[in-house]
Order: sequence, then C-alpha cells, then structure tokens
Amino acid sequence: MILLRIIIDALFLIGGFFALAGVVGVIRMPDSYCRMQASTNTATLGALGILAGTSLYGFFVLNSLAIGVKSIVIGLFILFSNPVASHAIARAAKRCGVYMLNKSGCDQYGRDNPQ
Amino acid sequence: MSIVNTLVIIGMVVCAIVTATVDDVLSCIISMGALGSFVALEFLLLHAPDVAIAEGSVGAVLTPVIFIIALKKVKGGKE
Amino acid sequence: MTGFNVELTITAAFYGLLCIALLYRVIKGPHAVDRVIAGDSIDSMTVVIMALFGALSNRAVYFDMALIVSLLGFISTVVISRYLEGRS
Amino acid sequence: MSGQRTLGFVSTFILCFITWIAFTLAFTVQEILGGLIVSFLVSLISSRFLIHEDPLYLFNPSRLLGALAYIPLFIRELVKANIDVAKRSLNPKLPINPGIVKVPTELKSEYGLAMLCNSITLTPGTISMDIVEEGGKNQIYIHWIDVQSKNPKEAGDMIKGSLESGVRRIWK
Repeated sequence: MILLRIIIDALFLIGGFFALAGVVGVIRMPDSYCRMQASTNTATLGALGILAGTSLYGFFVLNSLAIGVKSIVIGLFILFSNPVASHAIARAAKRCGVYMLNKSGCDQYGRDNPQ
Repeated sequence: MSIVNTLVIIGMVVCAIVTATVDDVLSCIISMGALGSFVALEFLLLHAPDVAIAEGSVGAVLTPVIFIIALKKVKGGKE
Repeated sequence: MTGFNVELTITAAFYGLLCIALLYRVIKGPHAVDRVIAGDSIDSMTVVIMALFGALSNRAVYFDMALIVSLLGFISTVVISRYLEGRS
Repeated sequence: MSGQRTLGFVSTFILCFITWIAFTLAFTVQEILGGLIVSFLVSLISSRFLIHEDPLYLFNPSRLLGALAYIPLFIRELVKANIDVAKRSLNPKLPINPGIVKVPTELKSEYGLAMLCNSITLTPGTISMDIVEEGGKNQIYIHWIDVQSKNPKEAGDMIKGSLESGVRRIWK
C-alpha cells in the first residue's frame, strides 16, 4: 500500500510540475505561436499525469471500476480533441496575420502564401 | 476544499469584470466562455452535479457558439 | 482511506492557483488568439480539478461532468478559429 | 460497394457501443437497450464520414502489433519533448529560436496523415499548421520553437524521424 501511495504521489508531482511549466510559458513567451507550444505542455503531461493518478487511485484504493475507467476515457478524449483545436487556431492565426517573432529568419509558410 | 472554492470565486469575479470592460466583442465572448467553465466548477464544488452539467454545456459551449454565429451574421459589427 | 485527502486537496488548490495565474493572459492578451489559448488551458485545468474532486468525494457521477466539459470544450475553440479564418 | 458500406456501418456500431459501455458501466436491461438504440442511430448518420476505405484494414496481426508498438514509442517522444519545452520556458534567458519549416512526408492515406499530424502537434515544441500536395508528395508546414536546420530533409528527420517510421508500420 505504501508503494502505491508513492507512485500516485509521484504522478501528481509530475503533473503539477509540467502544468506549472506550461503556465509560466504561456505568461512569459513573446508571441502567440510560442504560447501555443507552451499550452500544449499543460494539456498533455499536466492533465494526463493527474488522470493516470486518479485512475490508479480509483482502481486500487477505492475499488471502484467506474472511476478508473472514466479517468482513462477522459484522458483519451483530451488526447484526441486537443491537437484538432490547436491546429485549427494556429492556422487561423497565421491566415489573419497575427504577429510572429521570426528570430531564425525561416518563414516558409509566409513565403509560399503571401497575404 | 474551501481554498479551491475561494480561488474559483476570485476567478469568476475577474472574468466577469473583464467581460464587462474589454473593448473587442470577440474577446468579450471568449472571457464569457471562461466564466462559464468557472461557474460549472463552482456548482460541482457545491455538490450539485446535475446543475453543473446543464451550466457546463450551456454556459461554456452553447452561448459562445451562438454569439459567434450572430457576430458572423452582422459581419463583426462594422459597416 | 483518508490519508490521501491531503494530496488531493493540495493538488486541486495548486491547479486553482494556476487558473488564476492564467487569467493574466486573458486580461492582457494583445490579440484575441492569446485569449483563446488561455481559455483553452483554463478549460483543461477545470477538467483536472473536477476529476480530483470526484476522486476525493468517491462518486463516479462527478466524472461525467469532467467528461462533458472535455468533450464540448474544444467545439468553441474550433468555431472561434473558423470565424477568425473567415474574417481575414 | 454495398457490402463495404454495410461492414463500415457494423464497425462504427461496435465502436459506439463500446464507448457507451465505457461511459455508463451499468449492466442493466434498460441501459443496454438505450445504448443499442443510440449507437444504431449515430452510426446510421455518421458511418459515411468516419470510414471511407476498407473497414477491416486494421484487423491484421502485423498492423495490430504495429499499433501496439506505437504506444511506448509515442510516450517516450512525448516525455522527451515535454522536458525540453519545460526547460526552455523555465529558463530565465528564454532560449527560443522560432520559425516555420516545410517538411515532406511519404505517407499517402488520410488516416496516416491525420495520425502523424496529431502526434506532431501533441509533442510540445512543434505544431503542424497545414498540408499541401506538391509533386506527388504531401508537404507539412510545421511551426518549430527551435529551428536547427532549414533544409527540409534534415528538419524532417529531426522532427518526425521515429514517429513516421512508427506510423508507416500501420498505415500506408
């Protein structure tokens, strides 16, 4: 039981750390696209770590099948629906001309599709 | 859990103030969606899951979508 | 098994604090795209807090709520991005 | 063609019913009856949009093994990229070098392209923005937070080298 508790605590710590990194990135980054990259960080490991932890907690501590299975289903839905939204908002931002920090001088989308 | 309750109430108030004071209509709609998800969380923290389901589907999703469709019909309020 | 309550509460409070920190980007974001990104992150963090609260109070009904928010949350983002794409 | 359509309908129906069981987890008569009716209606409407090709394409031992082998590969890439982006955003000097690169890919089928693009978007540090078809090959535009190479081939190897070889074992 003590080993299970350590595993669940470690999963919660991992999730919290990556969520903190993502939020700091969203606040600090200089342009919209880099903010998008940082927000993927919270949505993947920040959410999936906590959901894996609650799934283990439901299966082995509470002995409830429903809580464990529903945690896994929520994680799968986040995994499927988040990239669609991220891709759509990135393309819309580039199409309507949001400012992009171009430090490397490499903008092949803007070169191929001039406004 | 009363700490989380306090934090969620602060978030609701800040979102409501942003909704009332910001200039751009689209930003107004987005912050109202954030307000809807905070309100759904608050209902869940008060042990009312049925109200929370209704609020989460209506306040966080349906209202912004309807407002966006209306904004598209009037062409962004310009003209 | 009441020993777990401490971790669950602390994690939920930490995520609530992060939501408040994200509101800075909602208030100040120069363009609507920044606000959309911050709102999307707030949605996924709300789902996490709901799951933690459901595990804390040991009721599977609360997980349905998190499921619905995570399912419908991305629809508004996609609709807003379609609108932005058509406006240019 | 009609047999193809019926098979697609049946597979969509089974997928919907499994999802319903995972949602409710209550094995009473009225729950299962409601699930049968709802998944019948949903698959009647949406099976044409979900399945365009051979419905039994995935039910092949080598492809199922490839799909199983893709999961640990993807998790390893996810953790590696997450640690990288977390280091960058917590660093006080903010070492970023963003840009958009254009990368060719060998994949042809729609499902394979969708799976590769979603995997690229889910790993932090890269977002796939658009797909165009040029010269018989599909090209993906990728926003990259740290551009290390402007050459399409090298950039492609760095971004999606192991992911694409994993996807190619499943889809064409």
